[in-house]
Amino acid sequence: MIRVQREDFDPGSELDALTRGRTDIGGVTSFVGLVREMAGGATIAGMTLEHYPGMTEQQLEAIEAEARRRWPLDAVLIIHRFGELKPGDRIVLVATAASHRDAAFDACRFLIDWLKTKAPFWKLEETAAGPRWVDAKDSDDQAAARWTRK
Amino acid sequence: MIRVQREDFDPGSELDALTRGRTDIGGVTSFVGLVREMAGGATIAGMTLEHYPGMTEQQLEAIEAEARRRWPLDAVLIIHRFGELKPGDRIVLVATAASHRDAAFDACRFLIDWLKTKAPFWKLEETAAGPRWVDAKDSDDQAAARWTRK
Amino acid sequence: MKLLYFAWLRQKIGVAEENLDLPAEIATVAQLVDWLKARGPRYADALGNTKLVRVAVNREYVGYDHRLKPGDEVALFPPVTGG
Amino acid sequence: MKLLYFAWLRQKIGVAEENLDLPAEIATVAQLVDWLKARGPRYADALGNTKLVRVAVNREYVGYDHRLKPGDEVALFPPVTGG
Repeated sequence: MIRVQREDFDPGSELDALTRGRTDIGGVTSFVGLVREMAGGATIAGMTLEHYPGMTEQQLEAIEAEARRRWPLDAVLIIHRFGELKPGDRIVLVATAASHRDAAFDACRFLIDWLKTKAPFWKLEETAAGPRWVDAKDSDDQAAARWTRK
Repeated sequence: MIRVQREDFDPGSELDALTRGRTDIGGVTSFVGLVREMAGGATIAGMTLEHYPGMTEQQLEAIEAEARRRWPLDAVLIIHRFGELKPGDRIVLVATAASHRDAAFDACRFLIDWLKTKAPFWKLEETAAGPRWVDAKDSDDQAAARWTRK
Repeated sequence: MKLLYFAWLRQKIGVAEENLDLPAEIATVAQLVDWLKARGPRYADALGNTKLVRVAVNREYVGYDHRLKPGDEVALFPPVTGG
Repeated sequence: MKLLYFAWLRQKIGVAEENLDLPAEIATVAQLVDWLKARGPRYADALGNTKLVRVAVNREYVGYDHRLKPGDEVALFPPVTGG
């Protein structure tokens, strides 16, 4: 399941909902991404996350579908926020539930790696020197490339 | 921080506490292990987790310290339950917070892999054919061996 | 044709969205981008380095050789930075 | 010397904990395990396959060649299965 929203989310209740009433899930791996105050050598007062409504959801659904093709997953949840965020705010939650932990871990990392290079979001940071668009990172491209099938 | 306890825990409030008031954390990876109803080809009605009080805590602290030596981590939390558990119950929570997601993911997986082969816990499952001690898995030894330094 | 721009591409071009009538000879994304660059300095600046310009047609990523159809929604944007 | 047993090792031996006076010639973990196995069929059964017997002295894992000291807390248990 994927959600793109302006509002904050509660990781605890989201994770609870993923496994509630189920007895076939052996493990849940999750990742929560947060806004850091220090970024690229500057202190940021906040950021605005722009996205492409429609395409964002479509891309996240495609990424979820790809993860489900690659690993036997009992549940998948991706929540990604847009709009104005402050340091310490949650940006993204990715959670995967599976019978075995290897699948849950691999799929969770795959989802965040692919999301970072494929989901149409753009970060505009507010620094003391004014607003600045975040550059895409080579390290993110390399992280996503780990999952390219040969 | 490590905790060994009979009571259940609330992953949401535990994860919140890990990052509350902090603006230097970029990501939190967590793993929650749950009791599966189907295990080793049998349906289980429940399980009892035995442990070695004192040594368990000492081992978990050593595992946390090793993770902190290997990765730059802002926070580490390990909670492991003992006593009687039913299918669907939470067994363990491992969470790692770091500036960058690679450290958080690697450390979280290291912690659960090492914990499974080093922390003195033993599972006694209740099956229709009576109680049975869970055998250690080769796959867990192999998972832990991934992290052996050459 | 409906065109969408995002992030600094939107800021440089100065609009988020526009509907343009394309000349009939424009068949591919590459031809569209070249035609846009010739429309004025804002476009030329925004689209100058095509290594930094990603293209989606009808909300799917496409390459520069992708063939356009009437009614397509074409989006141009920088490499993404979410997550 | 204080001895602790866990899981199926505890069940097979029949006690969780005991204080035993060891003969003076027992210097290592390996010698202790051999001596225990000779104490009776329950011990022999529990400790028969030492591949399945882990040893901790004073709550730290040790090998079979580890030398024992008076006052040590020695724990014998199967491979762990937590997590």
